[in-house]
Amino acid sequence: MKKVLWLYEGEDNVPLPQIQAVEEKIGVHVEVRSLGEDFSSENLEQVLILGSSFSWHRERLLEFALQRSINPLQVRFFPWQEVQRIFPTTASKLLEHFLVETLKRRESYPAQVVKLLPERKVLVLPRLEKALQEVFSRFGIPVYSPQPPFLVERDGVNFVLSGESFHEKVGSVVLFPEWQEEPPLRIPMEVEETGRILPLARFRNLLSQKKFREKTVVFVVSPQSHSLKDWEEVFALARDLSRSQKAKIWVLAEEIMVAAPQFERLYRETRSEGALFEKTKISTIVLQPTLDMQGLWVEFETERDRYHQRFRADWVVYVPKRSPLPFGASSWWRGDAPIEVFFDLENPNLPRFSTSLQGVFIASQFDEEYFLELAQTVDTYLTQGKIAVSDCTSVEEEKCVLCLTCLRTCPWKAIEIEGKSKRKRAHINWEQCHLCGICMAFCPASAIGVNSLYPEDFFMITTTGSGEK
Amino acid sequence: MIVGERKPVTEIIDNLKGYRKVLVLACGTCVTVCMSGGEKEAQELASLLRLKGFQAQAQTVERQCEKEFNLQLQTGICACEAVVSLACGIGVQVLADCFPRVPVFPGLNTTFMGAPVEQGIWEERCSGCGECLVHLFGNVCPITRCAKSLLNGPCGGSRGGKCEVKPERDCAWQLIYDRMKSQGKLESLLEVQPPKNWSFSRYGGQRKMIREDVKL
Amino acid sequence: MSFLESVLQRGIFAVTAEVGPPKGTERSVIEKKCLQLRDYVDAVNITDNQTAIVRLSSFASCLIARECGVEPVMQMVCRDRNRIALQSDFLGACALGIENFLCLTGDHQSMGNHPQAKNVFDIDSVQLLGILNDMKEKKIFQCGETLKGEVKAFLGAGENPFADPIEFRVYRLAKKVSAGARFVQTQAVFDVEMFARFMEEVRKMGLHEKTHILAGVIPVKSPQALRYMQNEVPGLSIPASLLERMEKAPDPREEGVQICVEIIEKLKTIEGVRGVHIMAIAWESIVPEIVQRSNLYPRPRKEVG
Amino acid sequence: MRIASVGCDRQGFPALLRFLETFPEYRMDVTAVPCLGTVHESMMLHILEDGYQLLLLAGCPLDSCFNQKGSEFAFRKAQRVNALLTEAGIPKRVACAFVTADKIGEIKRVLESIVSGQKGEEP
Repeated sequence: MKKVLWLYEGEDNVPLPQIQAVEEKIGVHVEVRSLGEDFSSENLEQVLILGSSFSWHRERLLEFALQRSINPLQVRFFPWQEVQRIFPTTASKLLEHFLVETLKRRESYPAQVVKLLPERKVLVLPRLEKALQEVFSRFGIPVYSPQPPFLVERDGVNFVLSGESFHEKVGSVVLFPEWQEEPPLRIPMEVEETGRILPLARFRNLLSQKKFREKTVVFVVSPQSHSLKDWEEVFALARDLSRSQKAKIWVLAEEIMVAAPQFERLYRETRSEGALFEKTKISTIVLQPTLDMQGLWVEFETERDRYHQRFRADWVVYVPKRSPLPFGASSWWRGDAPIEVFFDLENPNLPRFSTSLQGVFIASQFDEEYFLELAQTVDTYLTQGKIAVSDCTSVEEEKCVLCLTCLRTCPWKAIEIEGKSKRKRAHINWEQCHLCGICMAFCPASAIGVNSLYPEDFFMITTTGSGEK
Repeated sequence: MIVGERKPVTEIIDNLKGYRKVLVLACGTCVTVCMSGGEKEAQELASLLRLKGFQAQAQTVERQCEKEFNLQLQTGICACEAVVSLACGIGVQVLADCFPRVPVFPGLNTTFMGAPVEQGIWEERCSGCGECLVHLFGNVCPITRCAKSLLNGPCGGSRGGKCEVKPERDCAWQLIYDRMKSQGKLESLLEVQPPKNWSFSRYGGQRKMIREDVKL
Repeated sequence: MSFLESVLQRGIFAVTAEVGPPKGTERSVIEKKCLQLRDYVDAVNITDNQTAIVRLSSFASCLIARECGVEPVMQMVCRDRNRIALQSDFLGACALGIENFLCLTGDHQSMGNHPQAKNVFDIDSVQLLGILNDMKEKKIFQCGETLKGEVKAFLGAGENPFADPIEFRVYRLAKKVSAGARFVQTQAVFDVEMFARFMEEVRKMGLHEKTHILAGVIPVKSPQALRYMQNEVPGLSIPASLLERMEKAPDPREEGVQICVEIIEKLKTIEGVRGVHIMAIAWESIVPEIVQRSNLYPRPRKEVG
Repeated sequence: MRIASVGCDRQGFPALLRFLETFPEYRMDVTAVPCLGTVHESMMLHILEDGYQLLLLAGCPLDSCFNQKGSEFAFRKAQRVNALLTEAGIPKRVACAFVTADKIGEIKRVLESIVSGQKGEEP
C-alpha cells in the first residue's frame, strides 16, 4: 500500500492525537517526519504527503514534490495552525475529517507524472553579448545565436529553430532586444515647440531650476512602461510637488500600478496630497499649445465615466514607452493569436525575466550581475523543467461545442483547437496553462474541468459547524 | 448561428405561477455558443427557481430542434409539471410538438441570426430573405445591417460611418462602400438595384424546403 | 352622420353595392358606374386594390364617387400601408368628408399582379378598427397622442361566415364589433341555411343589436363563373343545387339574377340582417334591376345639402 | 447572517484567514480557488442555495490579478448574479473585496457596507 507522510518543518505542532485517532479508524499508518530529513535513499513514487501549514510551508512542500517528481496532486495541506486559531472548538474534528477524506480518496488520483526537461541549450536573440555568453558557459549552458533568417517553432517544452543550413533544438529562448524610448503619444510640431512637454529624465534635471508653485503638471505614463522604478518616481514627484509647491498634479495612465505592496501606500499618500489620477487611453490624449505658447491644452476622456476633460497644463511630463527595435523574432504567435512577450515590466505578478510564454525570457540591461541573475533563472528552469500532471485539466470531448470561448478568454493563450472537422476540440497546452481556471468558468457547456493543485473539498472542511456571525 | 437573450427572470417566474416541479431544458447548440441557453445558464436558472421555492431541475438536449433528441427525455419531462425551454423559438415549438400535454414556456427571446464579433458581443448578419445578394454589396448584407434595408444606399443619415438610427451601429453602406472601394469595384455600386423579390422571404408566408431525393 | 348610417338607424333595409376602380386613370369608368347605381343604392363600396391588383386608389375614387352624388364607403386594407399611412389616410379622408370606412385585412399579394411585393400587415383589420375607433371616439392616435378636429366616421368591417373554423367566425365578428365595427358586410351568401345558422349564433350573442349586418350577395352571369367561384375563391360555400339550376337554365343571366333576388328575399326574413351588399363585380349595370325586382326600390332620398 | 467566502490562493484566501483571526466576531465559511476567475455564476448561486445570505469573493486587486483579468471577470459575474437576484426578488447578495494578503480592512469595509445596506432595506 502507499506510504503516507506528514511532513512538518521547524516548530510546527503536529496534531499527533488526531492522526493516531484516524490511523486506528481506517487502519493507515502515517509517518510523521521533518522536511529537513534526507529522503534521497527512499522511493517516494507512490507517497501521499500531508502538510500542516498552508502559507509559505506549502510552497516548500510543492518544491519538495517537484524535485522528487511526485505528482503535486499527492501533496495535500491542512492549515492546522490557522484552523486551530479560527475554529478552536471544531478544529480537531475538521482535521480528522480532512484526514479521513484524503486518505480514503487518494486512490482516485492516478499519479501519471510526466517530467518534461527542456534541452539544455539557449537561443539568444537578436544578437549575443560576449559577456553573456561567458556567464552562460559558467553554468555550462551552450548558447546559440545564429544569423537570420531562421524559423523558431515550439515543440513541447522545447523550441526548434531551423534555417537552411542548420536545425537546432533549444530548451529556452532569451530575448535581448534593444529598447528604444519614444513618447507614448503623438507630439505635433507646434506642441514640441512650446518646450513644455518632455520625458521624465529631462524633467528631473529641470526640478532644481524651475519653480512649480501653483503650476499644473501632467504626468503621462505609457502602458508599455510598467517599470516599477518609473512608477515609484512618478508617485514620489507627484507627491512632493503637490506637497511642497502646491502644484496641481495630474497622472494619466492606462493602468495605475499599485500591485507592489509599498506602492499601495505611496499611491494613497499621493492621492491625499491632492494629486489627481485618471485612467485613460494614452493614444487618445490630444495636446494643443496655448496662444502664449507658455502651456498646453490637454484633452482626454476619462475611462471611468467617459467624461471629456480639457484643461491647461504648464508642463507635460511623459514616461517614455520602451518598445524593442524590430528584429527577426519581434512577434510571437500561437496559432493565429499573437502572444504578448515584449513587455519590459518588473511586474510583481510575473517572476523576474519571464514572459507569458514558458521558457522565453526577456532581458533589458547590460551589466554583469544582471547577466548572472538571468543565467541563474534560466539554469533553474532548464534543470527543474516543468512537471506536467496529465489529469489536472480536462476537456470533455463530447461536451465541447467549439464555441472558442476558452480560446478567447484564456489569459495565457494556452488553449488551441485540435482535430479535424467535427472532431475538432479545444485542447489545453500544459506548457502555458497556469491553472487559473478562467476557461472553466467561461465554458458555456461546462466541458472544461480543472482539478487544481489544491484540495477541492476545502469548502466542506471549513464550512462544517461554524455558521453564524 | 441563432442568437437569443434570456427572458427577464420575473417574466419566467410569472409564467410558472401554479407549477411546482419545473424542468429547465438547455439546448446544446446555438444558444449554448451564444451563452444564453446552455447548460450553465440552465443550471443558473434552475438554482434561481429553487431559491424562489420551485422544485427545479436542469437538463441539456443536444439540439432541441430535433424530435429524436427530445423524445429521449420522455421520462424526465413527463415527471415534471412544466418545462422552461432555453432553446430558440424553433426548439421550443419542436419540444412542444413532442410533448403536447406538457406546458412548455420559452425562457429565451430569440433575437437574430448572427455571429460573435468579439468575446461577448454578437451581431446580426442575416435575415433569411431567401435570395442572397451579398456578393453585390461587398459581402455586407444591407437588408440586415441597414436600418432601412436600402439596396441603393446610403441614406442621408449616415454620419461618420455610423447609422442615424443607432449612432453606436456602423452604417452598413459605409462598410459596403469601403469594402467595394478596397476591392476596386466601386462602379458596380453605380448600377441601380431593381426592387427585390420578397416572395422568397417571410412575406410569402411560412417557408418550406423539400428535397424529394432525400425524402423517405 | 353619414347617409348610410342614418338609413340603418331609421331601420330601413339598406342596400350597398361595390365599385372597383379601373387599372388606369380614366375617372369616367367610376363616374359611369356610380351614375348607374346612384338612385338604387344607399352607398357604394370603393375597393382598395382588391385581390392585390394595382388600381386607381380607393381614396381618390371615393372623391370621384362623391362628385357623382354617390355616398362612398372607403375600403382600407392592411396589406399595403402601415399604421402611420393608414391613420394619415383616414384623417385625410375625414377632412375631405368621406364618412364610411370598411376595414379589411386584404388579400395576400401573391394572389395579385405583384407577387414579389413585400407586404406590410403591420396591423390587422381588428386592430385597424380599434385604432380608427379610438381616433373617432377618444381623439387619440394609436401611440396615444391626441389629435385635433372633428372625426365623423362610420366604421365597418367585413366578415366571412363560411370560412373555417366555422364555429369561431362569430367570435371573430364579436371581436370586430367590440373593436368598433358599427356595420358589417359579409362575404357573398349563396347557402342561405348556413348563413341563417350563423345569424342564429350572432343573435345568441346579441351582436345584431350592437352592429348593422349587411349580407353580401353576388349575381352570377354564368355557370362557369359560379363554378370558378366555387373552386377558386376560398371560403365560399355554394350548394350543388344552385350549380345544377344554373347549368339547367336556358338563360343563365336571367337565372343568375333570379337566384340573387330570391336570396335577397330570404335574407330579408332573417332577423338581424339590416341590409344587403350587392357585389356585382364587373356587372354593375345589373344592380338596378336586382334592386327593383327584390322590391327595395325606391331608396330613401338623401336630404339635400 | 451566514456568510460564505471564496478567496483566490494568491491574495484572497490568506487575507480571509487573516481577517478571521483579527476579527473573531465575524464567522464565515471559507474556501480557496486557484484564481477568482474560476468562480462562475451557477457556482455562486449553488453556494447561496446552501443557505447563505451573502457570498464574499476576495481576490487580487483588479489591476494586479496574477491571471490578468481573473478578478475582473469574477467582479462582472458577481454583478450579473446580483442583478438576477434583485430581479427575482431574492434577498441574497454576492460581494467582492479586492485585497492584498496584508490588507484586510477592505474585507471589513465591504462586509459592514453590505450588512448596513441590508439593514436599510428591511423597514
